[in-house]
Amino acid sequence: MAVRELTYVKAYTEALHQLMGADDDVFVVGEDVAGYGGVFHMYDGLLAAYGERRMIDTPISETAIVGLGVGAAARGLRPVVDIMFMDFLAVCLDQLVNQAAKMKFMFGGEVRVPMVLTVAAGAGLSAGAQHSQSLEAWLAHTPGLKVAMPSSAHDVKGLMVTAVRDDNPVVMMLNKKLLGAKGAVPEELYEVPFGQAAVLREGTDVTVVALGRMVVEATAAAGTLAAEGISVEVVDPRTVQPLDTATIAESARRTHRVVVVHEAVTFGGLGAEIAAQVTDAAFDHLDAPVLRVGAPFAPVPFSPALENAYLPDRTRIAEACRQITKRS
Amino acid sequence: MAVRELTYVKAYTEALHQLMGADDDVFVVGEDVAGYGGVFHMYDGLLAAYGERRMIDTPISETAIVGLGVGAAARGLRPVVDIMFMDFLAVCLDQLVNQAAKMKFMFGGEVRVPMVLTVAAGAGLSAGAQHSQSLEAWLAHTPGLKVAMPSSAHDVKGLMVTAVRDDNPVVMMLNKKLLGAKGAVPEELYEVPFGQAAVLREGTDVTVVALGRMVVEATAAAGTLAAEGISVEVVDPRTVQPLDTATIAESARRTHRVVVVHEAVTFGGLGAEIAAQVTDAAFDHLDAPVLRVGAPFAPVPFSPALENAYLPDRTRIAEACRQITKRS
Amino acid sequence: MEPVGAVATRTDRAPSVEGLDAASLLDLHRRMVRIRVFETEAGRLMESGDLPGFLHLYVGQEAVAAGALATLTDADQITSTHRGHGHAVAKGAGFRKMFAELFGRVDGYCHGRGGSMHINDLSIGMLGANGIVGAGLPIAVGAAFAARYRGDGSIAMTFFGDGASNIGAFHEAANMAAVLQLPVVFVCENNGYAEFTAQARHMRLDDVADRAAAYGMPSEVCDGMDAVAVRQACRRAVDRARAGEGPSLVEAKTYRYYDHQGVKGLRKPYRTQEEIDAWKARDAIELLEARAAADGVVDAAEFARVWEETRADAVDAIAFARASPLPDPATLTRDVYTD
Amino acid sequence: MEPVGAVATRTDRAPSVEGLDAASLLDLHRRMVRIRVFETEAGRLMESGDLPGFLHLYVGQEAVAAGALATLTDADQITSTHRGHGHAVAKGAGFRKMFAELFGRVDGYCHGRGGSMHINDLSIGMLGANGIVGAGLPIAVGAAFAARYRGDGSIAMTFFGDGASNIGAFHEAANMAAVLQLPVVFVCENNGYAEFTAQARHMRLDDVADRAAAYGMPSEVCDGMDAVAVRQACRRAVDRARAGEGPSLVEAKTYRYYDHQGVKGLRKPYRTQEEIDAWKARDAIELLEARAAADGVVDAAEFARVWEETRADAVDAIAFARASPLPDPATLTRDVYTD
Ligand SMILES: Cc1ncc(C[n+]2csc(CCOP(=O)(O)OP(=O)(O)O)c2C)c(N)n1
Ligand SMILES: Cc1ncc(C[n+]2csc(CCOP(=O)(O)OP(=O)(O)O)c2C)c(N)n1
Ligand SMILES: [Mg+2]
Ligand SMILES: [Mg+2]
Repeated sequence: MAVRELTYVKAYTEALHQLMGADDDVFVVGEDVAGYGGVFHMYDGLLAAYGERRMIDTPISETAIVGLGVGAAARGLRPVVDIMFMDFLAVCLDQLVNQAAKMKFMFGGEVRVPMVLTVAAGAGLSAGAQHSQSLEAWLAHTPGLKVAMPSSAHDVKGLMVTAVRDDNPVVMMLNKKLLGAKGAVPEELYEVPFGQAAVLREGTDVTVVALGRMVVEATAAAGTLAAEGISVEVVDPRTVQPLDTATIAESARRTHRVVVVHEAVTFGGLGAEIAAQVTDAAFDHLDAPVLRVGAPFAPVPFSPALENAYLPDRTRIAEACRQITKRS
Repeated sequence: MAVRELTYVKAYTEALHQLMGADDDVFVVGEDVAGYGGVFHMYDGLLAAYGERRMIDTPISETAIVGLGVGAAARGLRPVVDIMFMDFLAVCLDQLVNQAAKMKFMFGGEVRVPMVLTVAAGAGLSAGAQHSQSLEAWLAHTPGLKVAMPSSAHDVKGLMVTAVRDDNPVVMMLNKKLLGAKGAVPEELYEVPFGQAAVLREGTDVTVVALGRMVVEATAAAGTLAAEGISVEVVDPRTVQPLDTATIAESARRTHRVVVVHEAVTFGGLGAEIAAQVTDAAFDHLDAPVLRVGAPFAPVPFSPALENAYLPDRTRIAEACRQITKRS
Repeated sequence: MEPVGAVATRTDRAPSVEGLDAASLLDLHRRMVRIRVFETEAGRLMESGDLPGFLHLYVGQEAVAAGALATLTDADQITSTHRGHGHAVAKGAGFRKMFAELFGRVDGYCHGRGGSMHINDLSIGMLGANGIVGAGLPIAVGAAFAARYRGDGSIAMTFFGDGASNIGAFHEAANMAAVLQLPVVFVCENNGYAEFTAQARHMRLDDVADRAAAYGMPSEVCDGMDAVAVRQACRRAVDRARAGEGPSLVEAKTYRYYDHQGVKGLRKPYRTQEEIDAWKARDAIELLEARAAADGVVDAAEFARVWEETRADAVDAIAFARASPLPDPATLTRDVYTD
Repeated sequence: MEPVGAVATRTDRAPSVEGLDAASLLDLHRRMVRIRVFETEAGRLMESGDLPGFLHLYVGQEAVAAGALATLTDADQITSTHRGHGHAVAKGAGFRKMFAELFGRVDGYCHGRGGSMHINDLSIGMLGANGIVGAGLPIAVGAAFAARYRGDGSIAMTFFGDGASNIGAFHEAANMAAVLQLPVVFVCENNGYAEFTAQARHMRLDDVADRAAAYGMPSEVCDGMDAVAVRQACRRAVDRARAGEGPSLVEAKTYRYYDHQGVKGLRKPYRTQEEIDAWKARDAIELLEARAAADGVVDAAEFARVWEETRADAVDAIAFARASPLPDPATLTRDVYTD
């Protein structure tokens, strides 16, 4: 069978299309998701296919949008809630972290909240400080939530299928700069399991753990470094909550050096958590402290001249790998 | 001069009283802060002293309360904004993280936002999952914010003085369970500098870095362990943004073992950041990976039977110290 | 807002008991008495130091929960507030599991994990109290959405205070429900205070109901000390919802007898004794009993039996709760996720 | 909402130019022309790929910013929205720094750090555009608080869209301002759409102004294509604010000519050509020029000179912006904190 390619965003649309076809309980709610098909074109064609009953345009009311999802999910539906930019979580976080995430536990276990919250995350489009953030660290620190960060079209579809079928609230972080990136995507419905990292490239000198779009950069850096004789293993956790520490630690025990990369600012980012867990699990195998590559401690700047320097990229990742392999 | 003792909460009130006396630009805004004096009695007597112009009771509108602070601060006043329970940040986070924190940077540097946001944080009062959280990890991950976590009456006053005089947005996290704890507090205004950890107890075998109320628990554990022949150094960062890594790393290089303790859930907590930074700065000096002691990955439970087991305490800290000193 | 004057006005509007038969009146009465007894006992237990955590008692407001919830079935969903015991009881929650939860025991509604502010019972459509002011409103809108999506004929109802009507979640939920024309009833329990702040200091309207116009939503004000009046107003709103005519807002003017939290005023008086006395003079339970007796619809002995049964139920439930085991710390991380 | 019909209605209400002298009319005209020229050039630059990021153009709505900001002084503070260029220009921001910011250059208002959605100029009371819908409203309330606290006689004004009136921040800010009786004017620019969603699908009122009643706040609706009408309505609200009579809400019915973001419709038509044409037939600048000419107050040549000067200003400013250096990456972490 010829491999079919889809863009990252179309893989999302296809997953949803098929999931809605398979299960009447799945519906989509958010601003401009129906009539317009989503500002990132994520929902193109779904209104035509499924109608206004299942594709719901809303007022600009993120708290009510997420709350609608929570209430509908608690009643057994499977809402896919879209709040556009991840930064907008700040206006509706309560419904996600104090309601959806805690409900099952607080209620004593009876309720389920099978809601998917889709956000467009990440920088690189000169969208400025309030439209570019990667806030996975807030969410992964919140018991009750799951957080997926697909790095390829293939994983977008597979993780979305898993997310919609999951009985817990899941945040799907789509990376804005990857929306047009193409990749092979099977036509049928398939799941990419949560909490299972993918080893995208095997290597022996250093393990690079990368989140979201940084996986693409890490893979590119690995190519460059191979030519220099540095063998890089690239690990993509795919979900950060749950986090597959076992695979990362296993890799670390072989390579003895770990670099963690994400778009979010380094301080307090998940790089710290991964570093702490890996160090704990593989302390005696590490030749150097885990090296974190993230954004500097500043809001995301607008000007491309600044934003390019702000974001980690293949160059900085390669530099980190050279540095850590030099150390020992 | 005889040492005067005050409770933790009264140290806060006194700081504010004196700061308001010294600077007409300082005012307080929040729910029930004026007429009632604050649900935690933090503002007792201030309405009588400073009147309704400077003590502002508000509707239940946290977004507007924090926004009022942001706007007033941008115009040069020094608002002290109270939002009661730290958990309520989730309904007004945008004004804190997308507005106050980013404004100076986004605006190109001209504006200052000298706002203090006071929250009551922490568990241990059977207040349940929505009234007990310690969310410092969210805030310390946000460039533009400063975050203070006083562990004693002395530091409450000194950090509050520094906070109100600071030209940046500062979150003061008062620990609910410490409100009644007494300590020596100088009568005059004094500052406790941000970004300077306090070494509360010197030791040689293990460094315990503790946040907020966990400092009290760590100090108690250190006493117990001394009797067992384990010498514990207790370090209190006092502010987590900025974080005084130098002092912690210096201690780590001497003791070769570090335990980090906080109330927040371990995963994604600041223990990870501290562990990552210490490991980076003192890798060759560490005999064991940094050990993190935090809450298990669950919302804060209600029943004391569960909550006591949930929260880190002197017993768990002592256990961690024994474990890490045994390792090497 | 001048509460005493307001009471006088509302007395004129108060409907008589006529039109309701003995069964309906006894139903309202029983719901109210069950709340009163539960809350009085809970307050007592808190005063004696038996209960951990916060307690926001519902005493005084019984007519609202009773009148409103007499219009729903178990299939209908409600969301509630920090002051949620009354809604749970009136929706049919059992004393045993409720007391056990307040004690933090394993047989409680939340198995000791939630406490007073998170009591829920999915089997009777009680989608939970809530510790965050206003947070229950959007969730009820979601439940109403699900009801219409499934076309199962059920509706949702959500309770909120005068103070809660100032938070953004109220505004967004009301507008969303109106735009989507969802089957949900917004019941505002206006007890005149948000914690210690009088209504006149937190909004510039006398009637929260007037806010419904901002969403193109019908509304009405009723006497929240008169369970019959609340029942009638809610019935109209529920009928509209069931008929597919969208959401409504019902405001019930009521009063809480105890403090915002706990039983006794903590330190500062923020209400006058005259005001408290004026409201208590129109106590909802006494009012219903007196009217029913005057109209000769229900025999006083029947009311007495309700009190008796309910008190016995409370005694049993408290004993049950005290005997229930504490939750096992080994279960701490259970039920964070479904799998 | 049926926009074309609404236009017809509003034509009846439109005040004449009478009562305003030549200087005032030229002031309104100049503000509008400056916005039109700035935005048209910005749109062109975006189309040609010269500008990074998003661009929410203000073309069509000029009468609102011009009329509203003609009532303020530099001491008065405004907060703005994602569609903020018009407010900045009408408040007196310079083209050079504005274009430089759009180009992401070091001489921009934000030194390239903010971009279109964060343009601000503290020296003229422009407290910033905002990328978060509704977020500017509470900030303006805070500025108004500061003004009254200091007793400096200044006021605040905040702009927001029809769509923004559905977010919680609007509700909370309006109620807060009303309760505290702060000197702030809420100006709703109702252009009939929130992105691609027509007003009738995001709220069930024709007039956002009707929401003011929920806060006990006075309000009025004006023709947002008529700068004189906007100026008069805002003047009344500003006078109330300065007199200590608290906040008001002014709603201006207006229209944006370009798409929500950028210049051309992206893919899907969500507005009819008839609707667009009907609004353009009442273009705010043409209307003012025609009326002034008909009334003989301003000579057409004067209007022509404004256009000419403004175009020259834009040419100069764009050249300036293009020549401005890119910001130095070494400054990345500067100005995160003051120290
Ligand atoms: C978002 C949020 N803000 C503040 C609080 C603290 N709080 C709990 S109850 C309450 C007052 C609520 O007033 P109202 O809605 O009138 O309900 P009532 O207590 O009178 O029943 C407040 C301010 C909270 N729980 N959540
Ligand atoms: C909190 C938030 N939600 C959503 C958005 C995305 N967004 C930007 S502008 C806009 C529409 C705003 O509509 P309106 O207030 O009418 O202003 P207009 O664009 O018509 O000027 C939306 C939904 C945002 N920036 N912030
Ligand atoms: Mg109330
Ligand atoms: Mg609009």
